[in-house]
Amino acid sequence: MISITVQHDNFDSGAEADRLSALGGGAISSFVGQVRGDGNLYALELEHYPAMTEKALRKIAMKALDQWALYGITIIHRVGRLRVGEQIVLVCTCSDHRQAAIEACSYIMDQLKTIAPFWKKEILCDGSENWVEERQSDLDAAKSWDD
Amino acid sequence: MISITVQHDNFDSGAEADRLSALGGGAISSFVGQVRGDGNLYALELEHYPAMTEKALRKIAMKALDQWALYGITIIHRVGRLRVGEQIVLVCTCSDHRQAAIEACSYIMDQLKTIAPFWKKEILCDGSENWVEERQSDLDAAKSWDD
Amino acid sequence: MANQLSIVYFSWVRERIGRDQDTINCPENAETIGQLLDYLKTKDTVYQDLFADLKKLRFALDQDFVGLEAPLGSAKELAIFPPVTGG
Amino acid sequence: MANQLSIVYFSWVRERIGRDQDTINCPENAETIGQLLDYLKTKDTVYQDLFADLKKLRFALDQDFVGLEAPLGSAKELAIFPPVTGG
Repeated sequence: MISITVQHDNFDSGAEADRLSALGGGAISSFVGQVRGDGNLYALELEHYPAMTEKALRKIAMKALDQWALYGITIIHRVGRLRVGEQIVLVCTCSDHRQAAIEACSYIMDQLKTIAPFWKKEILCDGSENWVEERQSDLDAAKSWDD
Repeated sequence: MISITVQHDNFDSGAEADRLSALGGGAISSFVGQVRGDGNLYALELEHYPAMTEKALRKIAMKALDQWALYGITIIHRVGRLRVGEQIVLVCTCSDHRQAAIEACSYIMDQLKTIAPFWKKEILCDGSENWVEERQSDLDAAKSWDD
Repeated sequence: MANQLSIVYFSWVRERIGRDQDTINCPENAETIGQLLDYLKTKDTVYQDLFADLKKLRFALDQDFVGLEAPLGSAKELAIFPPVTGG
Repeated sequence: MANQLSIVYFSWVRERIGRDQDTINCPENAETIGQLLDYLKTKDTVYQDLFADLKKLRFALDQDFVGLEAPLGSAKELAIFPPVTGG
């Protein structure tokens, strides 16, 4: 079962993991990404392409289901303005085997970073703004699953 | 920071992840293992070697801190009688980088499975009991980190 | 009759264009995305600037990532945006 | 004076022995864990059965995993148990 949500509101990663694990399997892997600040960052503004987002995330989740024996996948991605320390994204996977759950979770995050239509703008403490640029390390991570 | 707890009581994986992520870093990886039942299983009885458990888990956590840039590690392992569907173990790691958090979490689980002094006894629905035997796949997984 | 196409913009592409979206009539001789971009450049200098470095842009046709050589076919929506940075 | 050693048992080893632990006086000539097991086998048939297949057992000396060739030294606690199965 695939559950995909794009919302501004925060989420409770433990409650989401509990809900997912009710589908079966004893191994639940979760990843949470948060707004990380270096002191100059005030907030992130997260934009997405609504008509495409769920389609793109569902495609990633379906590919994960093809590759690993999973009971379910939960993806939650927040949009709008998020302050430093706030949660941005949750990926949670559930399987009989811990390697399957962990690898699938890692795969989904790597793919999400490169093909899900979200864009981050940094709002700095001095009021200036700049769009975050893609990172080669994310592209490399996504490609590493191809072989 | 390393937090290691062995307890009978249940835990809230989301609250633990929140507490850990307050240490810094934007990438939080969690793994939860639950009692998985096939219909014949009533409960697991988890025994440990109290004088050794924390020492063994701390050694694993220290090795993870050597290998990955982590802000913190939380390990919670439950003991006593746990019914099907209950949580057994939580490993949570926190880093600036998702690969570091996820790999460290996976490493800690693999090591825990083979060198932390816990033993599981299955209590079946017909009242019979049997001690769970080690699995070659767990030994292989732990060894896979050596190179 | 020429195919109507919505073009939607995101992130700094949207800011640079100054609009969320446009609706255009595709010219008959624009069969691929690359050819459509060439046509747009003749219509507005903002496109000339934007399409000067195509390596910085990504394209989705009816919500699927595509390359410049992709045929427009009877697609309804073209999205133009920078590389994604979510997660 | 002979070294006093606690031996603690877990899982089915504990059930088979029927006790949580024993305290013994290490004989002078038992310098390694393997030699101590040989000595224990001469004391009680339950040890003979238990130590018949050492591949099924693991050992920790003062809470660190060790092999059969490990010197007992001045260790205070030997643990005998099957391979661990937590997590």
